[in-house]
Amino acid sequence: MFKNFKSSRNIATIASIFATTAVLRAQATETATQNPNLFYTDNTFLILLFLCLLFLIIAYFLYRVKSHLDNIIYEKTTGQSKPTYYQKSLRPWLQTLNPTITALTIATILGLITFVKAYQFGMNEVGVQQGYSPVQPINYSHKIHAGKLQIDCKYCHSTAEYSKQASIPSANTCMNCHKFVNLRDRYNGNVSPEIDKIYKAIGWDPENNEYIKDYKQKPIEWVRIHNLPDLSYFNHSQHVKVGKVECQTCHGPIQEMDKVYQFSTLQMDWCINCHRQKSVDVENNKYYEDLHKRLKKEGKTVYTVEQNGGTECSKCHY
Amino acid sequence: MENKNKYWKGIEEAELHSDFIKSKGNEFSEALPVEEMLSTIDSDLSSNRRDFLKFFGFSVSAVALAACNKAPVKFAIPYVEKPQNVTPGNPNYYASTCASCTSGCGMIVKTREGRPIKLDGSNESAISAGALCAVGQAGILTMYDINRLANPLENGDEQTDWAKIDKKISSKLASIAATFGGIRIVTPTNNSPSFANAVNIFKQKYPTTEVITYDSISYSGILLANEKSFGKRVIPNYNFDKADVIVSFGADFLGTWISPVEYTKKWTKNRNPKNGTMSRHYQFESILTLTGSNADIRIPMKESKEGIYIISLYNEIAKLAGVAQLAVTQNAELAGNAIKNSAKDLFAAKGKSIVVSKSNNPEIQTIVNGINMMLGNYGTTIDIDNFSNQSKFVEADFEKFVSELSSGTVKGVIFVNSNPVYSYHNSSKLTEGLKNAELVISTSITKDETGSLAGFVCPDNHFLESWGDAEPKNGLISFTQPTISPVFNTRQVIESLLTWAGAMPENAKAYNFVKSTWSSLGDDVWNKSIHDGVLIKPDLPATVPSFVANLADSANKIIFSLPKGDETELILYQKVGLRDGSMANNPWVHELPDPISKVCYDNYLSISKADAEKNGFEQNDVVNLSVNGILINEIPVLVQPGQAKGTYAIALGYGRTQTGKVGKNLGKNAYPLVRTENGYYSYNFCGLITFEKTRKKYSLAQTQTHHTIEGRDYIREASLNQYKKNPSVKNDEKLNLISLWEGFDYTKGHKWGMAIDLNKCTGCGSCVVSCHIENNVPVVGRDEVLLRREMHWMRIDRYYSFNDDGTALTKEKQIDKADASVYENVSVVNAPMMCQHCDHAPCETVCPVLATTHASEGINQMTYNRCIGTKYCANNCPYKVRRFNWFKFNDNDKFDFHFNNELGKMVINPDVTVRHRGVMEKCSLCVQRIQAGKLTAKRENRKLVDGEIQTACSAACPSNAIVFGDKNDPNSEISKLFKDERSYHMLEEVGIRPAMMYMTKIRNTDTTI
Amino acid sequence: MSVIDSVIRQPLVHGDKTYHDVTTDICRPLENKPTKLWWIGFVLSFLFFILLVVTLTITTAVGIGVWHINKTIMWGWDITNFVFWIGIGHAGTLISAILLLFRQKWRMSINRSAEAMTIFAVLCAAIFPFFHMGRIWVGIYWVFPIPNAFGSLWVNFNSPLLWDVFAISTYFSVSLIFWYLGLIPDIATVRDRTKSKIRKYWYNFFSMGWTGSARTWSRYEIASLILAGISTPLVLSVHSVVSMDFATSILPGWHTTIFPPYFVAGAIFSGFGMVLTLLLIARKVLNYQEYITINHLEAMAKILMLTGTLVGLAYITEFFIAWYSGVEYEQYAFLNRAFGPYWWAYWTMMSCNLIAPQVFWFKWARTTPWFLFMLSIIVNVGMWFERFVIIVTSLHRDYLTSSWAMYSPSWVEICIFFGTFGLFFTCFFLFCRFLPIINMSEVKSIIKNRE
Amino acid sequence: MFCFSKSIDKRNLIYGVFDDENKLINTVETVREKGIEIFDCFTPFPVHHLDTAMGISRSKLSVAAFICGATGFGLGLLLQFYMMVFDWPMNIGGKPTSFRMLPSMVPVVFECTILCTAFGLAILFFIRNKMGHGVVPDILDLRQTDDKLLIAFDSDKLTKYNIEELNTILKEKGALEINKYSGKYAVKNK
Repeated sequence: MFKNFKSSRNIATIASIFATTAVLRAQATETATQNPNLFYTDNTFLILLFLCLLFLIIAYFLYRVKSHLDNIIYEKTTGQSKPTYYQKSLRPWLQTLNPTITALTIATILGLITFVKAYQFGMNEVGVQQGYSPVQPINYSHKIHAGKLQIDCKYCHSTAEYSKQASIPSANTCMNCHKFVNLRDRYNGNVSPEIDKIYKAIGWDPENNEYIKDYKQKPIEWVRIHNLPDLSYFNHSQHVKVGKVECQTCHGPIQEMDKVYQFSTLQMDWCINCHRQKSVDVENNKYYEDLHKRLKKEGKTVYTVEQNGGTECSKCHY
Repeated sequence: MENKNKYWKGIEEAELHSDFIKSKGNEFSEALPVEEMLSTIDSDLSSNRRDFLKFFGFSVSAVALAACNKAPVKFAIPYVEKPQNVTPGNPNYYASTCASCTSGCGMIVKTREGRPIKLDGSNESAISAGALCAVGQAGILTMYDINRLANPLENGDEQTDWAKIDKKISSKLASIAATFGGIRIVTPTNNSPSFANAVNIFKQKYPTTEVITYDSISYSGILLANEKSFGKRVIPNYNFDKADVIVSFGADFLGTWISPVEYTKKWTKNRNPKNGTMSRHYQFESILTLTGSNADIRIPMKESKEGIYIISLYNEIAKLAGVAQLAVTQNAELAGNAIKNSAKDLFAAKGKSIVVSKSNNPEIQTIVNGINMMLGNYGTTIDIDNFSNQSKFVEADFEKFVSELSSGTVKGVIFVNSNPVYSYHNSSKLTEGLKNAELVISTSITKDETGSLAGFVCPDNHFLESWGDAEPKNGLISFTQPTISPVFNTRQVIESLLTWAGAMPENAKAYNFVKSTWSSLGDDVWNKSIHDGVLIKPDLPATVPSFVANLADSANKIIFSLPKGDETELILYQKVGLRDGSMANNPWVHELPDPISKVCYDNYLSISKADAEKNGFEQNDVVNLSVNGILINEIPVLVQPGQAKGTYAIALGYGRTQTGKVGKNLGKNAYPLVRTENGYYSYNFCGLITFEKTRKKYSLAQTQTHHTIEGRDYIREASLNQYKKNPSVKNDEKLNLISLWEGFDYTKGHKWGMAIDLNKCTGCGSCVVSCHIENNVPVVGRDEVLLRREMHWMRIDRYYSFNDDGTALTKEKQIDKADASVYENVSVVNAPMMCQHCDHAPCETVCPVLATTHASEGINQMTYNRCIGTKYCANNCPYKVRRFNWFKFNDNDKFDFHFNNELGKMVINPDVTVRHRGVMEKCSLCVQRIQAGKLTAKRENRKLVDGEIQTACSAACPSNAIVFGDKNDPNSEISKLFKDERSYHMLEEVGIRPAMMYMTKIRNTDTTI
Repeated sequence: MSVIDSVIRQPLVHGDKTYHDVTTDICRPLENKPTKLWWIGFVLSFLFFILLVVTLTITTAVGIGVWHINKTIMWGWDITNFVFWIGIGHAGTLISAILLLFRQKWRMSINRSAEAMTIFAVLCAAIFPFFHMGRIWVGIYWVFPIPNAFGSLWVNFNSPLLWDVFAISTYFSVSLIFWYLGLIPDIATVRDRTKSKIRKYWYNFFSMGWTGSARTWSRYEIASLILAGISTPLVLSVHSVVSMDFATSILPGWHTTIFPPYFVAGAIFSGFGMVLTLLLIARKVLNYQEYITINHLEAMAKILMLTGTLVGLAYITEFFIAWYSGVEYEQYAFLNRAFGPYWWAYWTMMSCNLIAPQVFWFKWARTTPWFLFMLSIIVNVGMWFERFVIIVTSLHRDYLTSSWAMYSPSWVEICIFFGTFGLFFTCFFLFCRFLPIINMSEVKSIIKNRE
Repeated sequence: MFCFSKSIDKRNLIYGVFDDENKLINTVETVREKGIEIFDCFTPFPVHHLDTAMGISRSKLSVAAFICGATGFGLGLLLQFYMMVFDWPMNIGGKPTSFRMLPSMVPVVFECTILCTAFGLAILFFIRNKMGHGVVPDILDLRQTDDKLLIAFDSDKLTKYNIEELNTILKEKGALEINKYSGKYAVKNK
């Protein structure tokens, strides 16, 4: 379902949300006015649908009038009533069918379709946002920063190793570099408009290279892409620091993404399958000291997350 | 702004936001001036962590569609400048001081992304010593109360701003001072050095100023008696931990008396049968108090007879000590041998005993001092050198203030967080008097009875938003630091006073002022003190004071004022949950059942069975009460076992007419019944009490309606003698538990368990509230409690047994047959009850969809998002600890407590899901804390330390009755407790193998019942 | 080889009916315009059905909290009604299946309506386990083992509630098949008599081309026999499984091994009670005295007496076992039933189920229709109370005395219960109107009174 | 593929109408002794011994039902074993997650068995009889589902002599009428 998310209509909606927020009002309004699809709202769709229906009804009435007139002519000329299409050709064919087999076949087909649909529903449910890639307030490219410039993920997402959230960097983290990097050379001596958004948020005067005093700072409202429902608890540090999982395992080839999209399904079986396969590094963590001794004694080498209780409900749901 | 083609998995997912703090100011109701909040950035603070702007921080915000089932576009808003010590997703802890009552407990405030979400006791403070009472913990919700004043008020309801109001107030104060009109600052017992400092500055500007201390509850009897006896108007430091024999006359020191957390901590230290330190506790009282319910020997006594009991006790001890007895002109009724026995015990434990009394009569307290003096308790169990500052209220000052008001000599009054219009017994006189005043200012944070009469209301900050200090004990300074910047446009009282005194704005800032008060400390000590929350000066050596009072005189006075006949009497008392009523708008304290009566939400006329039979009353009857001409109409009746014959009791603190929607008009106000007697407030009345039974019925919302164990042995108790003979008394019979299957292997990793010591649990309810807060348990309200649908994950079962000539009656039928007088001889057991996390859990087997299963660490897991709500598990739970979400308790205006407004929701623990309607919930053993604790250890590459992980209940318990830990760790405290002879599994015979163990209650009585 | 007239047996159908008489008699209600009485009955029950829809909507929209069940008594009228209806739903299949296996020919005039009753009763019963769920919107498919995106999280096959899901859906569908198979020849008869085109179409549709060929009949008999053979253990299993909801729990008063046979006996008892109620009405209103004779009634009365006594025996056995077990919780649970706050429910149950049916020792009682009708109502009431006693009085006082509580229903619960009667009778009135309520083909085979 | 046009034949049938099952059975026995092939009998109710008299062999439906039941039994077991033991074993109240959990599988296995048997049997029964919703029946005489019992012969397969003989036998045995039916008749019962 969410694959449609990229559709322009949604962008328009997001943009309209932006338009109502005080933050980045100017930019957002620009986006909104530039986007002609904003006109195409949900109501428009309904109106079109209604019109279609209306035309169909009119067409049907016209057809009935025509066939009625045809009938009258036929009766006048032949003295018999004209056999309908049903009488003429459909019924003889229908009569050749074995009702049981037909009924069974139709039932089987319907049953199969229902089953497949139910299966699909079960496997996907709704709300899977895989591929979700909304427009962000700043056209930030991971491809440039993480890919080309090879900045370590944890430089910006600094809390990934010790907190639940990996956290989106605050604007002053950006400023560590962008105090100096403003790409004036590419924009005819002006600051790059995207970088300028950071300056506007934090209150940096690029002309004098200093912070504006008593500037009313405004946070940058990024659109959250990975929306794990609140009923499941996910902790970045558990995976990044303790489990030593690479960022790319879940977030995909982020260093190649110009615009970030949701790489994984974030569905439960996706989590569970990984937990079933990945093993715990019991050897190098003193927390597991006793367990490690015991496993050694038992001669076990692989100890998966599942064996460590990683597929138990209350590991994520509480 | 809906996205029509985006769906969510279910309505509950969209609604189960635990982090739903809105990012936009206009999402709040108009009463929340976010813009102002944003502008008041305390730039002078070293860190910006308390800033409200920052608290939006990383929080995920569901912008437009909180109540819609379409997937909202969620924003992730990072900090603009990330404060150094705030990590989104990790909690921060700050030390501060609790100000929900005057005890001054040190506390630790847990904050997440800049908002406080949990209060716990601080280990550093000698008063709280790691625990906090139910009321203190509930205090956090008072800050997130939507009914708080958002702005200063003028002329009743006009909202105004600080600059305007300051100007008006300053000019008025100046004109009053100029005409030598009196200015009075009325404050509850205030032991803050900075406040005193501020008042001094205020006084310099307005010299006619005086500070009047006013508490709703008076302890002046002790103050005055000590003044009389030792020349010191103080409350001494009671060391219950050093006492081997405790005799208390009505003093509910485990529940409400002066500093309950501190006393509970100390009392339980000496309740340990294992190493022989087991005190003997006598309690003489008329109503069944929490302390009485925990006493070894409890003797019902009419409170009016207290004086003669105490004199008799004095005489008995004097007899033993060979000292002159007091002349007694009237023969005392001595409650069997109780006085004699207690005298014997006290004398035997000379210097290691303690006698306390609830009485507010200085003469009685003087005799009590005399007894303690005679027993040599001063300097050991009672320390008058390191005295307590927790109550300083003396009636005479306030009475003088009221008469000055009436006479018009006082022109300006500043009520600092005190509400005498509600709690002063002669409220109409005060109200009339206030009309004479030119300037009345109230600083209460919600509009209360006093505030509604005040011309100006200058709302104080909540104590979680304030800088401050307190000196609850001489030499123990406890600091308060803000953990969030003010939610509303409020200002600390210190700042207000300083501003009105014309101090420089910079100096008037609370932080600067408090720091300047302690400038002598130097920065290092100051920083450490703020970090620890306390500054401890070394204790003075406890000395034995010289006793100067005339005991015979006091005894004569007591005997003179004794009631002549055997009249009925009325007792006014505080409930453990609500105390004096100042937190009446806090739903958590209302939902907390009274530890004794188990009634939520109301006060009632508590009467004994004998009196009920005499008057033809039944429980839930409604009566009109007339006491000495003062009427209390339509108060329901509760028949209370243990209550002394001929006594009636009503709890104070109810019947608030001006407060938020939760507490408004709940119960009846009993303060008008408080009586002045020889200048002190008396909380009992003996004399003309008439009842008129109405035809109405009013159901009291009780969470427990059956009160005895019916002779079952899941609650085990024994006497100390029995225990000494055989430590495993009552647990001798070891069950041969067989299983049809091989069990699961719980030996690798952890196996969590809990040991609950019935001997230590006092039933105070601290764990109940702590669990309530930690786990986002909804408040359901009186109607739902009446339907028996309270949601508490953790409850305390209270069982009565009755002593009928040495035989214990626990069965309903026996008790019904027995004489009504048996109802007086009650013993009580409190059993905290929560999910027992059975290894062979009956609930798990019956769930059709695997919503509840077992973890390898021994936790019975409840997966809310899988639950379909068949309720079968709850039926199959022998402990009945599972709770069902009957309605959608959050975002539901029918449940207007705190879950349905944005501000109240800030108290929600973001690590715990808010449950949707139709799912089962129960104690999770605070799995979020276990997971966090384990993760920290893993991250730090170390083993888990025993005691590192605490559940909310075990952390909150003031008596250490609840111990949580890893059974697989042979050195953990819990492994040791599990091997204790007293430990047993409740309902072990059912074969469900609980992970919790209870420990037999030991009573230090000669005989057991 | 020819069929011989019996000289010993009384004829099962009175009034010297010819085959054609049977057809016309039984098709009469279908072919004539509905009577005023039918309309009144139908509209009344339909109103109650609407009440059911409304109250169920309220329950789902607001939450289970609109019922007055509480933290101690999490099942109240809902599961009481469920077991009550399931019990009623036992008579139909039991009559047709077991009596068919035992070659009891008197079943033939009553089995059709009894089976219909079964199906409608199971329909009513199924409402409760579904709507008592807090989250019916997910519960309705999470209880089935469907592949899913939760890492394929399945269901708990240890749970008696899941067994219930399987047992009830199986019972419902098998009963439906059995009933429908029996209906086919009769539908064909109606089809061949009707003149109306629409009716012809629909009866033709449902008769599946039945001609009455000897070969078909031969297979039909075998199929019926097999279905009867599998239905018999099914009937016994369904209520056994329902009883396991209670028997496998650890609650004193529920945790009883006697439950499966005891519940089955109770189910037969209540089912026959309900059949008797319905047939006594139908017999009078539709003038079927010659088909549903006093002999039928007497036979059913005897079964009522037998099963009632069996149930009574179970009540007494429970008490004995509770005493004999020496478990105090168990003992208390049973004493509490009889002498606790819900004593009235217990003694209603006792007098309705054990004492009242003993009047059937007298022939007068067995053969007097109005008296039988009264007794059948009493039996229904008694059996409802039996379930109430088992569920509520066991729950309200269990192990820990602290959570003992009382329970009384809210108006929503009461309306749902009476609403299910609306659903039941709506279905039954429609059934009377559109399908022959007596099995014509089978009755025709016995009117000649042949061995 | 659903067309069975070949099996729809035009048939000429002769049938006798009886009103008593004993007479019909007598007739059947007599006719079969004469060696005349009976097309079919039609009765409004099941007539016992008619099938044996007509020489119809016992249907194999019971065997089919057994196979269905066995399938159901197997499926039920497999389902539970796969889900509870192999795919995702869980600790549910300390209950075993191995073959030892068999006792708790019994109810569901049982229900699966019954369900498959009943459905299988019903479906097979309808298929075997070529019955289905909306099948237009070939009714020789409308009374055959009401009160009359019919014995029918395919006149195309009879000689003239046979027809005469038939007439006499039928009359002798008490046939009320002897009629002819000429029309389409799907070959159903062979």
